[in-house]
Amino acid sequence: QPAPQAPPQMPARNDGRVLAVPAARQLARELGVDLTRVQGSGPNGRIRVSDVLGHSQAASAAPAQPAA
Amino acid sequence: MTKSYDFDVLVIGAGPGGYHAAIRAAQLGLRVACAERESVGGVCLNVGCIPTKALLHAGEQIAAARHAADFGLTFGEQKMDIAKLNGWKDGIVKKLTGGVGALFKANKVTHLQGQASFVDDHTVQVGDKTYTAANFIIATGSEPARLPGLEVDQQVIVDSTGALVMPDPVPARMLCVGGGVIGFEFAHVYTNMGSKVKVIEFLPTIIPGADADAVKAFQKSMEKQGIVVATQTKANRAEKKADGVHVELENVKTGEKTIEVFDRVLVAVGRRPRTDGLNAQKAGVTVTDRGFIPADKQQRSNVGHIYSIGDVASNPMLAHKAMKEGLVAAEVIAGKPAEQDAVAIPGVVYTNPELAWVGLTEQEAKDKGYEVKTGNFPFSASGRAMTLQQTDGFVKMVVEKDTDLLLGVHIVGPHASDMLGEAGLALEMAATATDIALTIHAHPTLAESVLEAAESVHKQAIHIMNR
Amino acid sequence: MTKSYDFDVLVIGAGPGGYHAAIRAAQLGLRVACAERESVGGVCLNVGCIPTKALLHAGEQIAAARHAADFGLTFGEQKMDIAKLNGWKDGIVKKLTGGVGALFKANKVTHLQGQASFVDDHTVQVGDKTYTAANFIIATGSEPARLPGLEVDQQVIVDSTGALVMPDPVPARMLCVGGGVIGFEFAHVYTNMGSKVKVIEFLPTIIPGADADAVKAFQKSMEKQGIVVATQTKANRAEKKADGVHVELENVKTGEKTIEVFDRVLVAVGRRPRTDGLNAQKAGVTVTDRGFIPADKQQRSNVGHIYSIGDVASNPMLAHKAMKEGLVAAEVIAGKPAEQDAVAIPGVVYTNPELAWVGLTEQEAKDKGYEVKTGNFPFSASGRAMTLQQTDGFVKMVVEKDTDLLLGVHIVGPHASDMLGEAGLALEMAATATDIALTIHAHPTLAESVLEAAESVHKQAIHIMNR
Ligand SMILES: Cc1cc2nc3c(=O)[nH]c(=O)nc-3n(C[C@H](O)[C@H](O)[C@H](O)COP(=O)(O)OP(=O)(O)OC[C@H]3O[C@@H](n4cnc5c(N)ncnc54)[C@H](O)[C@@H]3O)c2cc1C
Ligand SMILES: Cc1cc2nc3c(=O)[nH]c(=O)nc-3n(C[C@H](O)[C@H](O)[C@H](O)COP(=O)(O)OP(=O)(O)OC[C@H]3O[C@@H](n4cnc5c(N)ncnc54)[C@H](O)[C@@H]3O)c2cc1C
Repeated sequence: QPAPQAPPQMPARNDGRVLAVPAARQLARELGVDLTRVQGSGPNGRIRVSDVLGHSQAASAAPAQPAA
Repeated sequence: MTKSYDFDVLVIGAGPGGYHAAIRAAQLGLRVACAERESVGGVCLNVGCIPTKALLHAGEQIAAARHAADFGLTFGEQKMDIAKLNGWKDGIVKKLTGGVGALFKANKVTHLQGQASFVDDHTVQVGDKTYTAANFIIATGSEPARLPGLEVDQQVIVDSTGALVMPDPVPARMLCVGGGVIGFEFAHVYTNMGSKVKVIEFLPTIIPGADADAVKAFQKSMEKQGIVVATQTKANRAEKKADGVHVELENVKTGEKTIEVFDRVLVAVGRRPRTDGLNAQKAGVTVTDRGFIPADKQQRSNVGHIYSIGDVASNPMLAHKAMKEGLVAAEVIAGKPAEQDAVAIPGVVYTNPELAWVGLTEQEAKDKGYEVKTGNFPFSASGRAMTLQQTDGFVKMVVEKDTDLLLGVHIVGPHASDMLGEAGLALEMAATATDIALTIHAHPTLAESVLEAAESVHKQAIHIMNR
Repeated sequence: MTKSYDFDVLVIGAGPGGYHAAIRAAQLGLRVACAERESVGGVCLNVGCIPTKALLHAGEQIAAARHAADFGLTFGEQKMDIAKLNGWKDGIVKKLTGGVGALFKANKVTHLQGQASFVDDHTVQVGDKTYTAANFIIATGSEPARLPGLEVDQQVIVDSTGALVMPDPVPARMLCVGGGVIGFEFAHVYTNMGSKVKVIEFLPTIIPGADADAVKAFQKSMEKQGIVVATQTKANRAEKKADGVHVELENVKTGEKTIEVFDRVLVAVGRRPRTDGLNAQKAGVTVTDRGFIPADKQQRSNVGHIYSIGDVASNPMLAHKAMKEGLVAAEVIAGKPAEQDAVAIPGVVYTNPELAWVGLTEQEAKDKGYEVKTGNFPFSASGRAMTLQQTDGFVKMVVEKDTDLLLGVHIVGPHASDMLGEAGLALEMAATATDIALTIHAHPTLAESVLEAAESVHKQAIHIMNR
C-alpha cells in the first residue's frame, strides 16, 4: 500500500520553535497532527486552531487507497 | 507632501486624540501644527482621566489606613490638608501637560495657541493669523452635558470640572446626578473623603454598557462602602438655600417627588461633542444634529483630507479611543494603511474595587446571536486578593460556545484595569478561553483569576467548585 | 481504569503541585488520593508564597501611610500590633489551607494524613496502612538549603519559615544572606517594619535569572528605600552574643573579612528538592545526586506510571510551575494528550516596586543567537503611575529583530505581576510587538506602559522620545 503523501515540512525557525497558539498546540496533540507540517496563517506563520483543523481535514479528505 | 501649504497636517485640539495624532504624524516625518485654545492635554489631562485618578488614589489611601487595623496597624488622629490635596493633584496635571508641551517641541510639532476656525477647507484662522494645511485632524473633544433645572455654578452645583476642586470643608452631603463612570468615580472620592453620598440614575441600572452581573457586584460593593444608589430617579430642580441645595428628586416609575438637601451637587449626565467656534461648515464638514463629526475607519470626515477623531467623532467618549483614532489618522495621512479596526474598546470605573471590561457583555453577545458559555472566578477565592485585603468582585468571561472564542471579559476587583491588558490582547488576537487557560500565570497574582475564569468556562477551575 | 488498585492516582504531597494534580484528576473522573505529612497547601500556602505576600502588603501600607503626606494626608502616632499582624497572616493561611481541604472533600479526593513511603512501584505506606494505586504523582517539593556556619535556630538565625514570624520588637538590624527573590521579599518587609536591613549575595548580581537592566533599576529602588546591598559577599560564620549575632562577612573578590552585628539573620541561599522518607528507590524511581526526580514533558519519571512535578522535579522552584505540571500529570494519566509545553515561566519579586518577568532576558536572547531589538518605557512617564505615587521602574521588551516576535518582557514597577498576565499570554500566543502595539489599552492604566514599550521597540512610543 503506497503511503499517503505527507505534506511538506514548513521551513524551520533558527530557534527550533514552531509558532502556534496554546489551543492549537493542544488540538494538534489531540488530532495527532505534526505542527511542523501545518501552514500557519498568522504573522511569522503563527498557527491558529483553524489552521490545525484545516490541515487535519485536508489530510483526511486526501484520497486514501482502500486496503487490498 | 506638497510644500505649498504651511503644514502637512494641522491638528485642531491638543487632547489625547490630538496630541497623539500630532506626535505620530511628526514621527512619520510630516510637518505638523497643533492648535489648542485652552491647555494642551485636553479634558483628559487637565480635568478628566488624570486628576480624577489622583483624587481616587488619595481617597483610597484614607480607606486603606482604616483597613490597616485588620492587621494591627493603627494611627492616631488623621488630618487631611485639602489645599495640599488639590495642589498635589494640580502638580501631576502640570507635570503631564508640561510633558506634552516638551514632546511637541522635541518632535518639532508647532504649537499654535488659540482657537482654530476654518476659513475654507485648507485654511484655518488661529488668533489673528491664518494657516494652510494639506490635511486637518479635528480633535475638538467634548464637554459636560447640561441638565435643565440644575444650573452649574462650580461652587455648590458643579460639573466634573468643578467637582475636581475639593472644597474645604468637604461637603457633608453630596448628590451625584448620573450613575455612570464619572458619577461613581466622584461618589467614591467624596465618600472616602467623608461625605455622605447619594447617586441617582435615570435608567433602571447604573454604569450603562457594563455587564449586568458585574454591575450588580459593583453596586453591592459601592453600597457596602456607604454610597446610596437610587436608580430610576431624576433631579428636577435645585434651589440654593441657607441650609444647602434643595433638590427635587422624582422616582420616574411611581412619579413620587421628594425634596432632599445637599451641600454639593454634581451634574454628571453625559458629555456632548464640542464644535463651537470651529466653523466646520466653512470647510464643508458635516456636523450631525447631535454635534458629532462622523468619520470612517480611516477617520476621514465627509471631506477627504479632513479627519475627525476622539470624542467629537463618536462614542464611546474615552481617551484611549481618541488616542487610537489619532494614531490612525496620522498614519493614514502619512500614506500608511492604518485603520481603526479594534475588536473592542475597554471601559473602566477606577473606584475600589474597579469595574473594568472589554468586549461583549453576556447580554450583548446573546443579542448578537451568539450561543455563549460563561466562566466566573471570585476574588474571595484568590490568595493574592486576601493578602491585599480586597476580595470583593470577580472575573467573568463570555465565550462563544462552539468555538471557545473569547467575546468579553468583565472584572470587578482590585487592579482590574491592569488585568484588562491581557483581556484586551486576548480579544484582539482572537484567543480562546483555552489559550488563556493553558498560559502559566504567576502565583500568587490577581491575574491568576483571569486564568481560573477561563478554566471555569470549561468547568475546570481549581479553586472553586464548578457547578 | 483498572479497579484492582485502591486508587487510580495517589498523589504524594499536597503543595500547589500536588493539590492541583489531585483536583484535576478528580475532575476528570479518576479515583484519587493525596497523602500529606504536614499541612495541605505545602510550602506555598503555609510558609511560602502566601504569608510572605501578607507581610509584604502590611509593610507596604506602612510606607504608603508615610507617602500620603505628599497629598496632605497625615496621621498621628502609628502603632503596629505585631501579635495581630502575625495572627492576621496566619488567618489567611488557615482560610486558604482550609479551602483546599474543602475542595478535596467536594471533589472526592481522599486525603491521607501522614508520610507516604514507597513499598513497591504500585504500593505506598502511609502511617500504618498501605495503599495501592495504578499511578503515582510525586509532589514532595523542596526545603531551604542550609549554610555551613549559620545554624538556623528559628529565633535569631532563621530560614524563610522562621522569618515569617515577625518578632516583637522588630529586629533593629537584620541581615539577609542571599540576594534572591526570597531574600529581597523579606528585606522589603523588615525594612518597612522598621529594621535596618543588609542583603548580601555571593554572586556579582542579585536576583539571578532576571534581566540585567531590570535588576539595576530594582536594586536602585531597594537601596533608595534603605536596603543596603552587598554583592560578591558571603557569610562565613555567626556567633550569638549578648549584643546580637556577630557575623563574619567576606568580600569574595578581595578576601577582606569583617564582623558585623545583627539582631536577626535570615538564611535564604536557595532551596533543595525533598525526597526524605519517600523510599523512591523501592519503586525504582531515579533520584539525581542533587535530589531531583526528573520528568519528561508528560511529567513521567523514569518509571512510566510514576510522575514527578513541582520543586522536586526541576528548577525553577515556583508554585505556578508546580501547578501547571500537576495539571499536566493528571491529564496525561486520564488519557489526555497534555504536555508541559510552556514557552516561558514567569518570575516575580513581590516588593514595591515589583520586579516581574517572563521569557528571555536580553542577554539570554543574545546568547541563544537571536538578533534582538528592545523597547523600554519608564513609569516616570506614566500618568497612572504618578497618581499612584509609584513612578520607579519601567517595562522592557525583548523582541526578535527580523520577525518582531516577542521574546521576553521585564517589568520593574507597581502591579508588575498583574501586567505579566498580558506578557505571558503574548509569549504563548507567539505575539509580535506589533500585536501589542495595535491593541487598545485602557487609559490611564499601568498596562498602557506595556503598549508604549512595544511602540518603543519600533521607535514610536508617544510619551517618550525614542532615541
Ligand atoms: C471627569 C472625567 C474623567 C474621565 N476619565 C476618563 C478615564 O479615566 N479614561 C478615559 O478613557 N476617559 C476618561 N474621560 C474621557 C476623556 O477625558 C475623553 O474621552 C478624552 O479627553 C477625549 O479626548 P479628545 O482628544 O477627543 O478631546 P478632549 O480631551 O476633549 O480635547 C479637545 C481639546 O480641543 C480643544 N479645542 C476644542 N475646540 C477647539 C478649537 N476650535 N480650536 C482649538 N482648540 C480647540 C479643547 O480646548 C481641548 O483641549 C474622562 C472625562 C471626564 C470629564
Ligand atoms: C518564603 C517563600 C516564598 C515563596 N514565594 C513564592 C511566590 O511568591 N511565588 C511562587 O511561585 N513560588 C514561591 N515560592 C516557592 C513555592 O512555595 C514552591 O515553588 C511551591 O510550594 C512548590 O510546590 P510543590 O507542590 O512542588 O511542593 P511544596 O509546596 O513544597 O509541597 C510539598 C508537600 O509535600 C509534602 N511531603 C513531602 N514529602 C512527603 C511525603 N513523603 N509524604 C507525604 N507528604 C510529603 C510536604 O509536607 C509538602 O506539604 C516561595 C517559597 C518560599 C519558601
